[in-house]
Amino acid sequence: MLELKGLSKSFGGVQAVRDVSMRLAAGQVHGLIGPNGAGKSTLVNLISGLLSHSAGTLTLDGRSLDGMSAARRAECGIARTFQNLRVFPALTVEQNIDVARYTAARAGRGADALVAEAMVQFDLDSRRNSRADALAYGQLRRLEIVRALALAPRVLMLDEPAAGMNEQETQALGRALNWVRGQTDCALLVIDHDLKFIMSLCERITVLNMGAVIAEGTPREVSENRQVIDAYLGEGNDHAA
Amino acid sequence: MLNVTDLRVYHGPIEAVHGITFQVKPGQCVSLLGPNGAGKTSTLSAITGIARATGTIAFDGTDMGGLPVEARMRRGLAISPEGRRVFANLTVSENLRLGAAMRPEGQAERIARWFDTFPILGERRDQQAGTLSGGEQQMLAIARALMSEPRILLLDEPSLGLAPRIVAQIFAMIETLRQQGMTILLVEQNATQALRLSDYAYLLNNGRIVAEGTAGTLGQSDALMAELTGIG
Amino acid sequence: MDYVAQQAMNALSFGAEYALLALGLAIVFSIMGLVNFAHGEIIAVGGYTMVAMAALALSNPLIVIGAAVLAAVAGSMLLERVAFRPVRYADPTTGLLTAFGVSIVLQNLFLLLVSPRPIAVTSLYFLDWPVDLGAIRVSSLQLFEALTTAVVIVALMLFLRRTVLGLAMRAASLDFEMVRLSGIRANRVFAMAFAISGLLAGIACVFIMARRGSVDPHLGFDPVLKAFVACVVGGFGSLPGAVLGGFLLGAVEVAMLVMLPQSLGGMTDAFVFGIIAMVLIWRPDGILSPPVEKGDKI
Amino acid sequence: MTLSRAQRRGIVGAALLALILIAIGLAATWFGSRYQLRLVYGAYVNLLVVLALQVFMGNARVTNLSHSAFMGIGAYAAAICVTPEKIKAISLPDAPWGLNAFALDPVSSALIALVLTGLVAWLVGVFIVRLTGIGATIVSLAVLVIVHGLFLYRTDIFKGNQAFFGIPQLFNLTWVVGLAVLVVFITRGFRESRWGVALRASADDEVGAAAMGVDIHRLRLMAWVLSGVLLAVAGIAYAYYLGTISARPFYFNHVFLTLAMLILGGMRTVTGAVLGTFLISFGLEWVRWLETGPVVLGIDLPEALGLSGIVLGGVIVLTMALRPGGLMGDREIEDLILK
Amino acid sequence: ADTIKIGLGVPMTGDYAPYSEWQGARCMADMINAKGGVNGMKIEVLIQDSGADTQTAISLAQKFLDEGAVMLGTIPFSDTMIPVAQVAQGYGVSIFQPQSTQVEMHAGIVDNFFTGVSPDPFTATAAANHALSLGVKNVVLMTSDEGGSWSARTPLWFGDVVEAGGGKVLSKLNFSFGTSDWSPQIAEMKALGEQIDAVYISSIMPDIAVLIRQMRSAGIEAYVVGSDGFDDPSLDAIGTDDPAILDKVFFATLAPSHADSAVVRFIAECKEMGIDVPGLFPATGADTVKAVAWAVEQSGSTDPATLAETLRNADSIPVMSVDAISFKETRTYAQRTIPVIGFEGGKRVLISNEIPANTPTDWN
Ligand SMILES: Nc1ncnc2c1ncn2[C@@H]1O[C@H](COP(=O)(O)OP(=O)(O)OP(=O)(O)O)[C@@H](O)[C@H]1O
Ligand SMILES: Nc1ncnc2c1ncn2[C@@H]1O[C@H](COP(=O)(O)OP(=O)(O)OP(=O)(O)O)[C@@H](O)[C@H]1O
Ligand SMILES: CC(C)C[C@H](N)C(=O)O
Ligand SMILES: [Mg+2]
Ligand SMILES: [Mg+2]
Repeated sequence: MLELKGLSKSFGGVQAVRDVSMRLAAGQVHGLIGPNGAGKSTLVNLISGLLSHSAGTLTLDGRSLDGMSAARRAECGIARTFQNLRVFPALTVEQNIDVARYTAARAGRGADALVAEAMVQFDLDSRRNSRADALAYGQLRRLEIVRALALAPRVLMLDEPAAGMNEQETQALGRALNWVRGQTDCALLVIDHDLKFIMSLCERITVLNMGAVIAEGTPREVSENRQVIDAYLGEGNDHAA
Repeated sequence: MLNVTDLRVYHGPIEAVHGITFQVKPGQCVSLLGPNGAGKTSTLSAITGIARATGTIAFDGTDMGGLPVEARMRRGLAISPEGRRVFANLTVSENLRLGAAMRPEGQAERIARWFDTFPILGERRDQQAGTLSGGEQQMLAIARALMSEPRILLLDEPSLGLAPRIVAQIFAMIETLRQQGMTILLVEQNATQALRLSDYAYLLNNGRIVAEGTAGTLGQSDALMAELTGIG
Repeated sequence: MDYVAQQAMNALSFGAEYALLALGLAIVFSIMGLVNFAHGEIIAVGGYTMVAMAALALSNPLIVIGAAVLAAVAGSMLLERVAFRPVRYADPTTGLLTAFGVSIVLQNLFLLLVSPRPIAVTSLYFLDWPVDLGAIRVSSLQLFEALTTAVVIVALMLFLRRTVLGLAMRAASLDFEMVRLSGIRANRVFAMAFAISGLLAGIACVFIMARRGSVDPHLGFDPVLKAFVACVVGGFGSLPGAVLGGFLLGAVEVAMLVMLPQSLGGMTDAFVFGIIAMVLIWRPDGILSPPVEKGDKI
Repeated sequence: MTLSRAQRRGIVGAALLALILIAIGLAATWFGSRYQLRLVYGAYVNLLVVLALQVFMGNARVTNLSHSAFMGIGAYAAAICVTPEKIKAISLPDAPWGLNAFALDPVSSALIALVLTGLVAWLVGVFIVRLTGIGATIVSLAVLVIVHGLFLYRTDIFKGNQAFFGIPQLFNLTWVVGLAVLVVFITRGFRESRWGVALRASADDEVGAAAMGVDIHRLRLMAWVLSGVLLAVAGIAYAYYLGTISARPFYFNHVFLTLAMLILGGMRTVTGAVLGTFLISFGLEWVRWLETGPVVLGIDLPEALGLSGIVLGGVIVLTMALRPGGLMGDREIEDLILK
Repeated sequence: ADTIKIGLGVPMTGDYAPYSEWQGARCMADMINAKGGVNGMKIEVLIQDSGADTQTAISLAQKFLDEGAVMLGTIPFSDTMIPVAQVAQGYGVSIFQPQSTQVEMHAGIVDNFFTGVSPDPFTATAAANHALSLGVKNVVLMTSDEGGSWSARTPLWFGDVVEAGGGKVLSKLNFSFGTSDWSPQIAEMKALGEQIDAVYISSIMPDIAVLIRQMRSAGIEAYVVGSDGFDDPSLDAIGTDDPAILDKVFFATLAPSHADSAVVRFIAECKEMGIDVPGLFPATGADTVKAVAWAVEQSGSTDPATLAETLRNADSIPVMSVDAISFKETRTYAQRTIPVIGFEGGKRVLISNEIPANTPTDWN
């Protein structure tokens, strides 16, 4: 349903994303990995409209997103979280989520029931009236996910959701994301450096290096790919799930 | 030389490091290892005084708590920070001159020496540092830190985002420094390499020290180590 | 032709003054994000110092000028210590509002301690005599001002390139924390920035007083407002931007003064500000900084 | 959607503020001298301005310096419409477009003023909302200068710094208190509305808000225009009370005074706007009395011109140093009372 | 009442502070009180700073009225004087403005208003007449809307009279208050290509001083002519070192203010009493106080309406700045001789002092 064709982006001399094509399917969890600076976040920025691509096309359910503002894309159902937290510190948890809910309502999608349930699943219910800046880091990461869910998204992109989480937290996050998958049929795109987490969560994985796709496939295929081992995984590591 | 006791580090209301104790002896190279977000950078920030922290940070036996950043650095610390943070709008040689601010005498010779060590930096001496490649920037950051002839060098992920060839070069350089007797506190994700260089290492996870030991013992025995750093 | 040359010279000297003031604002802004609205009061401090010199019967021009410039430097450094230290790392709005408060306090202090009336200062009149440059006649003051501004720009450039403190100040505009991590004392950098800013205000003060011949509590408001605008138009915090913005504003202002038909004469300021606003809408971060895409990066 | 918790609390808060406003009004009416009544009226007009300022500055967090200009536009528009032809024949003999050949009733005049100011605000806003931070502030400054220039220059319409006189004096304290109560509900309502919340979100984090579907420009524009219209209300309240206006009261002095009020109270909240306005209005009055060098407790104080300015500026500096968010910070009145 | 209260809510701070009248009022009150007051009553001048703000000025007026003031003073701008007069009207109180020359106030908008001086067309004409007598032909007029009709229209009346006398207005140039560099305007003057004999401007100090010096320095030797805004000690100060700079400067003002004039003597007396009265404008407050005192004495009443009545119908009211004024014919302003002041060797000289007969009449 979300389709990228030949997407490219450069900053001055740096070609951050080059000629990336990929397709995200409804109900599927898609992983995106690659070394630091590979262009993963940039790709998410291009899809969510925070950056405009210099070449290529982007379609959602066959409808072109090119030239559409970030806000419009969010209305169309493209949701994301950020690698560096971008919650609204002076608003309460509930208001943080409301911002997204208003957008969904405007677009004629409602996710109130899902959000209410997600608050519980992501263990935020007890904090709904706290200001966001009073929350702990892990809670803020979860808040970002719930806030994105409140857009009732068609595509949900998570930029390093497990960063800074310990083993148990990461596992809990994985469970919660699996729950999300059961509740909606949105397409999930997950970036993370925690390979165990990615490998167990995703059905397909795309590997970026220096802005370009160097491999695409199931976790097993990817982890056995020679190029991927060279560029990212490194020799002698067995990361297959 | 550096004794850190019961250190807790805060970012705003968030406690990122929950009471760790470790030490670096003169002439040693000590590593702090751990996964993303373990609190390694936070620990260094607490030592330099950038981050708010409680506990004691004793350098040469006196607590540096309460001292402003620059006073700490002037006692003989130098850092090559995470993300390199070269002065992007200054040229390479200006970066080095600023690095020598605490020890201006004889800086010209030292700059020349660094240009010998990293000829590529010499070639780019009048180029703005912001236009250097990541690897070049990393070399510059380390050279800049060493321009002040510190008594202890803090290195935060010197291999981050670098091509393997450059990584090898950087590690070789750290090796040389160690042999010359420089005291080093090294933060790394690349545990295998780091352990090879270190006299002693601490493994951090989630703001706590979960294992410690000499490079040999840690590297081989610990299951936790395997889990957190991928060393098998 | 002579007329055009004459007006071009006028524009240059307007611009030189704005550039001088804008540099003073930019140097402080570039290291701490502070829009120093109180810069104008530093000029007034210089002016009142001249009054004091006259009262002490010290009329040697070197002493008068020296004392005024020194007082401006000292005043500026004092403000840094007393008023701006608490907001050193605060966001620009907090800084702007603080400076705005400081400015009100100072204006009223002059009023309370000296007088609400303008006080004549004639000791600098000697700086002003007519000079014939070919067919055009300019004031020596205009030449001095243009020259001084040029010298100041060069000196400032040398300072910023050659000295460690200068390097630190340039570096500080992008990453102040790293400057401190290099062992450079933050207090020194700030003190230096304010000292330079005060020096620039002091120099500007000499010219303003030589031309105006009197000081009153609101002496600095108008010029600094314009300099502030010049800074923003050039690209706030950028020193070349400040200079460029200053000269641009000078040119626009003189152009509007002389080109608007007399029937629209009363609208000069409105046109000047209108043009400046349009420049900003075209280049929101200033002429020297084309818009950049940041994505999710800060 | 039903009311959110914050919205329900907002109603309580606005009601509390309204009670306070009414109480002050009543106290002034019962106990105040005529002089004090005037002061209180002036304070309420400034309150209208500060509330209007809060709508944009507080929610979008962009420092605006043009508010007094919009107040002036509202005041002049209403004045031109409502002033009887007989008077305009004397005061505006050369007015173009037949501006001196008609007169409307006060209500229609006020409505025209509101719409007109809203239109001008919209025109300006289209440009302003694209800028952030200091750039937006500078453009707002330009707006102030341009509008003032027009007021001064078109003496045939506005009389410049001469008096535009003969505006019917229609308002009294009751009116302005009523307006203030209404505007408190409007501003508080906007703050807690979906737009207000989204706008505040975008002020906290522009990128994050855009990714959540917040059309920042549109919301800023909305707040800007609402602010403009409310400023027109303040302008009308000013003109309908004094009966005489000129360009001078709508320039820097007023801009800075009202800005100080908002800063002191805290621009992020409506309560802050109210608190700051009254503290400065009444505080300054007290200082002005000190300025005259009165005899206090048997001590004959010296005359101290400029004291009020020193206090005003000092308050701003101290507020910024000690409480950069103003006295109220992010707390509304109900947060002090409710749990 | 045992005191006669006069309320002055005037700008003691801000741009117009040099032009407010409070010091003179205070000094005159002290003088009268020292001699036992009026009919056994002391005069009390209530003074508070309005900062040139209209709202504040109106509130202060109200405050003084509540305190029983029988006469008010305020900044000489119609946007403030009109509402203040309207407030005072309810109390039967009038405004006495000792320096307001703008014409609007005499259009009949309010009638509880006196201005102790003649309107601008008269000062403009007096100055023009002197200019013509000096052989001035070509003039440049500088106008601004910022000071109301005083700065916008006075130059035009000057021009009218000059043209009627055979001169020519070469150009009108616009300026703003607060100008500290006139070089663009001066370049325009030079570009006119014709010899300029005089430049007329109605503005305030210090701007005028800058204009004079810059014109001289640019080699324009034309007369610089102006109105009462010139009448501040800081103008004389620019001639401290080089008196010649004031040689071709003259202005028509409110009252004779040269050495040995009543105003200067008054200022000296005040100084002896320890009150600093810095110039003509601050001194004019004495006129207000003296006129009120006289009216109380004449009518034996302190009822404000009676006082106004007394002043309005008197043939001759003694004031400080001149021997006497009267409102009988003119109702709201005092028809009086217009002094034209020039400089010789840096010292003020009274050039002429009469009521010009050829004043334009289309100003009301
Ligand atoms: N706004 C920008 N302006 C200039 N360069 C940028 C910008 N955003 C990203 N880049 C550059 O593009 C490249 C890709 O960055 P990106 O953030 O997409 O990497 P990433 O794959 O997300 O890495 P990480 O795993 O470290 O988050 C980097 O070289 C980065 O410096
Ligand atoms: N400025 C900050 N504000 C809020 N939280 C922060 C900040 N900096 C770090 N943190 C949080 O503190 C914790 C420790 O971070 P730290 O940067 O010390 O980790 P690290 O071990 O250096 O990780 P990495 O290997 O990614 O560099 C993390 O949860 C991180 O998200
Ligand atoms: C100088 C001005 C304050 C006075 C002037 N005579 C006027 O009425 O406007
Ligand atoms: Mg990334
Ligand atoms: Mg780190």
